[in-house]
Amino acid sequence: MNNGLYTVVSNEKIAKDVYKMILQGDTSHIKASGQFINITLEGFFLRRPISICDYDDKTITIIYKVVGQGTQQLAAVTPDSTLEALVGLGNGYDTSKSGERPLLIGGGVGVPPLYNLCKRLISEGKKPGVILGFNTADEVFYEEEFKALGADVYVTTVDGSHGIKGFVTNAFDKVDYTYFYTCGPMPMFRAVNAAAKTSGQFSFEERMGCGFGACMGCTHKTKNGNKRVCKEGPVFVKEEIEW
Amino acid sequence: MNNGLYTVVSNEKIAKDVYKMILQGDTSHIKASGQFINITLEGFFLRRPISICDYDDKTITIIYKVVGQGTQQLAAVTPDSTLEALVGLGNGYDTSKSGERPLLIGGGVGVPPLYNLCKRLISEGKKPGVILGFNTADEVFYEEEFKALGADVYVTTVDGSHGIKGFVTNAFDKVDYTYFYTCGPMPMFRAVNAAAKTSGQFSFEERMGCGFGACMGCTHKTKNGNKRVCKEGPVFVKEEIEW
Amino acid sequence: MVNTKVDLSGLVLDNPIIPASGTFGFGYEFADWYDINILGSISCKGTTKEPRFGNPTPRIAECTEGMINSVGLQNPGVDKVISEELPKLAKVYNKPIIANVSGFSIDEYAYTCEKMDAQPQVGILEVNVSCPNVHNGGMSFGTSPESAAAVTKAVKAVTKKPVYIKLSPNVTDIVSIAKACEDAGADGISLINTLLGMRIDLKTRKPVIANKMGGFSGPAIFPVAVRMIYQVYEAVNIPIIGMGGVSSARNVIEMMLAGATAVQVGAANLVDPCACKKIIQDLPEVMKQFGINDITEIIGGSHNG
Amino acid sequence: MVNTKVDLSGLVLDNPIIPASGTFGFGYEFADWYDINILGSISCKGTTKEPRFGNPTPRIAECTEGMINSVGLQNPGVDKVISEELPKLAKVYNKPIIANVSGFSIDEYAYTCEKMDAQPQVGILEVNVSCPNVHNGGMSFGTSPESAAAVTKAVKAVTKKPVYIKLSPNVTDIVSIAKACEDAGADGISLINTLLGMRIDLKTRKPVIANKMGGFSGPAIFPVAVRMIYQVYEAVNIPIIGMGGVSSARNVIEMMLAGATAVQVGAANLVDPCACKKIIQDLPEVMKQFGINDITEIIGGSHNG
Ligand SMILES: Cc1cc2nc3c(=O)[nH]c(=O)nc-3n(C[C@H](O)[C@H](O)[C@H](O)COP(=O)(O)OP(=O)(O)OC[C@H]3O[C@@H](n4cnc5c(N)ncnc54)[C@H](O)[C@@H]3O)c2cc1C
Ligand SMILES: Cc1cc2nc3c(=O)[nH]c(=O)nc-3n(C[C@H](O)[C@H](O)[C@H](O)COP(=O)(O)OP(=O)(O)OC[C@H]3O[C@@H](n4cnc5c(N)ncnc54)[C@H](O)[C@@H]3O)c2cc1C
Ligand SMILES: Cc1cc2nc3c(=O)[nH]c(=O)nc-3n(C[C@H](O)[C@H](O)[C@H](O)COP(=O)(O)O)c2cc1C
Ligand SMILES: Cc1cc2nc3c(=O)[nH]c(=O)nc-3n(C[C@H](O)[C@H](O)[C@H](O)COP(=O)(O)O)c2cc1C
Ligand code: FES
Ligand code: FES
Repeated sequence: MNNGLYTVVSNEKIAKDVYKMILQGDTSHIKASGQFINITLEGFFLRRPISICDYDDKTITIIYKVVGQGTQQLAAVTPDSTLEALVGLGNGYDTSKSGERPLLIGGGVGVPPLYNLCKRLISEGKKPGVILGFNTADEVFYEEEFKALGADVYVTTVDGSHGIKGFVTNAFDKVDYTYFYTCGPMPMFRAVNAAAKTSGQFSFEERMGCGFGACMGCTHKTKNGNKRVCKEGPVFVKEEIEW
Repeated sequence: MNNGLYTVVSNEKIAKDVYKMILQGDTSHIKASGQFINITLEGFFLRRPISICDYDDKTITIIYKVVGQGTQQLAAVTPDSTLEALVGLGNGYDTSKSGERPLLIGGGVGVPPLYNLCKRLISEGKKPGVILGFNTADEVFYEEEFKALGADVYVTTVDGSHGIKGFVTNAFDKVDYTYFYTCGPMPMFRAVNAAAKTSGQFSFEERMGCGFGACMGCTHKTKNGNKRVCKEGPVFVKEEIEW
Repeated sequence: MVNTKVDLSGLVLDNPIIPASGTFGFGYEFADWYDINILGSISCKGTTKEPRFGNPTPRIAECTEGMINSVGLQNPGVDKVISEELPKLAKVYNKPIIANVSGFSIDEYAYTCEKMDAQPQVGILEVNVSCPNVHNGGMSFGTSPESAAAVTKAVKAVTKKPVYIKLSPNVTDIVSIAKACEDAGADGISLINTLLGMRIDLKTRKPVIANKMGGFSGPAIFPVAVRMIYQVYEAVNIPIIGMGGVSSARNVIEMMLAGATAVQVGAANLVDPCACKKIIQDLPEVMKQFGINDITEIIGGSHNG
Repeated sequence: MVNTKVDLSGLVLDNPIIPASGTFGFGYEFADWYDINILGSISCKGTTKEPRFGNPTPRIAECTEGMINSVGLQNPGVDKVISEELPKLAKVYNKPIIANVSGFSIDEYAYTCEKMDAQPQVGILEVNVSCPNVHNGGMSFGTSPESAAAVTKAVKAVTKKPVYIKLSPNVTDIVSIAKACEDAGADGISLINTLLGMRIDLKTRKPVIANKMGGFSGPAIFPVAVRMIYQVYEAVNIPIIGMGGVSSARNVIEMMLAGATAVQVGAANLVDPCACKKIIQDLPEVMKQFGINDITEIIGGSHNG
């Protein structure tokens, strides 16, 4: 974990209400795909947690949706300004369980953390399938980016305006998988949990006080006891989740 | 009164802890010497009142001392940034009473509002005498500026490191005057009030809530009833003041 | 077009925005800043039987996102308010106003309210029970259900117009006090007055304000206000005027969701004389953003389910 | 070199800075951020007799210069605290700690305090009386002098170490409660706990946190904390640990001038894990700026004259 200053390299709209930001700074504390950063925004008391979409030895990419005043302010940040962020928070996805053909299932702004995961799985020699679910065509992002990694990509939209009509689970029959990794909204999690034939890992969201384990603000009950989404999570394995 | 945005033209140190700032913007609401402006500083809830030292049709000059966190932040403001300010507050000095030879007595950061007053009096054909009191030589400012206006200027310092040793009242015997105008700390006011042989006007300071008459935060008792320093003041005539 | 009209005990306001007592004087001076007829109403400076200078200065201290005042109810006394201040306001404001009344004994409250009740300009009486009770050890009338109810009864007995009791938040149980006022005949509840707060000057090592403590208000206290409005809304059946830290149209909507029928804006007026104007201008847009066509729909809207 | 050492009932702290209960866990995780041995002491997460999950999520809401939490005393219960948490802390922290204890009955308080009192690591017991009394209508123990005194007496009867009672600010008269605790044998007073606050989500039109209301803390509440510390300092002769909104060395000095012997830092730790470290580093410089050579000189320094 690092509390550092990061320079905004770029910040641009990539879909309806969705922005991609590249930050430059110390990335040495990032240990796994699915970890997150917690960003200080001027005029807001609490930081804003955002998943790491991708990173290398000097940049971090995040993708976020404008849903409230904090993310609205984030969208207005201009290149070359500096943001303070806690970096390398949470446990992230464990790729050792993936088997040969892991399935990555992302819903809306749950898609971003799967990107670096997909890269990592491919670099480990796995052949990931990817299902990306959105509401409508104008919300779709990162379809090409995932394809460019060499993954099998299926996009679903609820209204059928792009790709397969329906929910992410409507694409399950297209793929054969050994394990799954998912991030997205709770209704999607329930559907994935019901439909999935293998074990897998879910990345949860929760309102956070600190983001690094101090306040117990984000605790979820699991079959293995109380766990902090920000510290023992955000990724939990299927078997431990209490629905 | 105007609530407007003002561009910082310059902001520079002119004496120990004392800064001079030139602001550019609407000055049409300034009606008299001795009025003040009330400046919004980011991160502070209340505005900071500062006297108008001088103004023309598009700029305002203020001179302020760093005494706390607000003025410290003001000192760090860089040219070309914008400040929000309420402009044209308070009553200001009434020059109609001055007679031929008004005496202007300023103590420390009470000096600034006398500058525009001095200009105005001269333009009205009067011959002002000016006494500027400071603690030590390194605090002295605006001696040359007042001289350049054509006034008779005497500087006093408490430690004698510049000009006449002692308090402003130690210079009273140097000048012959028909009326006086003063601004400075309370102990100086008491000394001036005791020493002065004529009537005159005092410009008071008080902690302010609003600066424009709404909160009753700044009220002083006078012989003519309760008066708000920000609205009926800051200038009060000698005869109405309750010591 | 969205509807912003709200009804306070029969008094219909064009919008729920009212400058709070003590932060808007008797209103007329704000006419230099904007046309104050856009305001829903105006809660005038707290008025007492006798003229008051108030507390010694300094009376103001700065806080993080707020301020402390110990003005101490400076006002020219009810007779001058009626003979001088209200006529000046009438010249620039043509809607009914809210008369904010304070007192240091029950008789004083009744005396002043009766006089203000008789003024045609006055639409609602707002009785500030945060003042110390000089006959009873100096505890404020607003700190016990009994004394708050006693003030309410005394005022109701001598007035015809709606009486709103303005409560102090510096209490263990705001709900019991609000209920006691309702039972005693109050037509509405205004809350909250200021929190008791204090700042100390690091240089002088003394309290910043001469009176040591004072009333803390501004955006910092908003969550306390929302909580109390929510609690009182669950307990009473009379309208609530909400206040405490309101500085935006979003705040207005949040307070109304908590249970306020109208909202007062206090400290915000002092840092921006046009604060109420801006809130009134922003309100329709923010209502649209959150799918609100009629603002009365959202009063207490957070209590469903 | 300035002196920053302070004495809390015989426990000498290297400096008056203590992370506040509930915002620092059991401390050891902060050792990833800095060497926590620089801290004056640590007030550990509120501990109860039984393990507690706490309240449902969301438990956190953002406020202007503050936050609301309704964590609800999540903790593994006193036995696991002793067997697991304290040993982990002992590995990275070699000074006496403050054990923060909560309970829902007087017996529970006594039970848990007795166990914590027996731990060599524990220097002071801090008894949080803001919890609801399940045997008595759910009003918090801290809302009446009688119940606060009853908890104090019960805890003092079974413990040897200094007992500090941590008071709730949501009361009409903090002074009478503090005095009752002193009379019942308390060795010190900690104040303030959180203000009760609430936020409502404009989109969902529901309270942001699942429990509706929660504890409001952070810089916004600082003036209320200073006021209560000032009032209690005038009334009691035992040390006060001050807290509520502290986020800078200046705040520490202001609270000590009000009457605090030491100061806890709560919400600030959550937004900056190094908050306490920074305050400790800044303190000597700020002391010099205000002419303070020995920090003990300023305790209650605003009360003279
Ligand atoms: C571990 C984690 C990873 C996340 N990754 C992403 C991501 O990659 N991209 C993305 O768009 N969003 C992500 N989110 C959600 C994101 O944090 C919220 O959308 C954002 O904080 C909203 O802030 P706001 O001020 O715009 O909204 P507001 O509603 O105004 O926020 C008010 C408060 O609620 C909190 N909050 C609001 N919505 C959420 C939420 N869904 N989850 C948690 N806290 C919330 C905010 O942090 C803030 O404290 C993530 C959340 C978590 C916990
Ligand atoms: C009408 C008027 C005109 C003024 N003109 C000048 C001027 O031309 N040059 C100048 O240097 N100073 C002037 N002052 C004083 C100046 O306003 C204060 O020095 C300044 O507000 C201090 O702010 P701070 O944040 O640095 O100090 P802090 O002490 O941190 O301020 C905290 C609070 O106290 C108030 N305050 C502190 N000192 C004073 C004071 N002496 N008078 C009023 N309020 C105070 C601040 O406004 C703020 O609300 C004037 C004050 C008034 C009322
Ligand atoms: C300077 C000042 C003076 C006040 N005077 C009064 C008053 O005379 N009567 C009253 O009922 N409330 C008075 N109040 C309280 C406000 O009306 C309001 O209840 C409180 O400030 C909370 O609102 P705010 O946070 O928007 O300021 C005063 C507040 C301030 C800041
Ligand atoms: C997330 C959180 C959890 C808390 N848990 C406890 C607790 O378990 N026991 C306790 O006595 N106080 C608890 N508190 C209160 C703090 O210790 C402190 O009294 C209060 O937050 C005021 O300080 P602050 O404004 O610096 O946060 C908690 C506060 C927060 C923010
Ligand atoms: S957000 Fe504070 S512990 Fe998880
Ligand atoms: S500062 Fe508000 S009336 Fe003068």
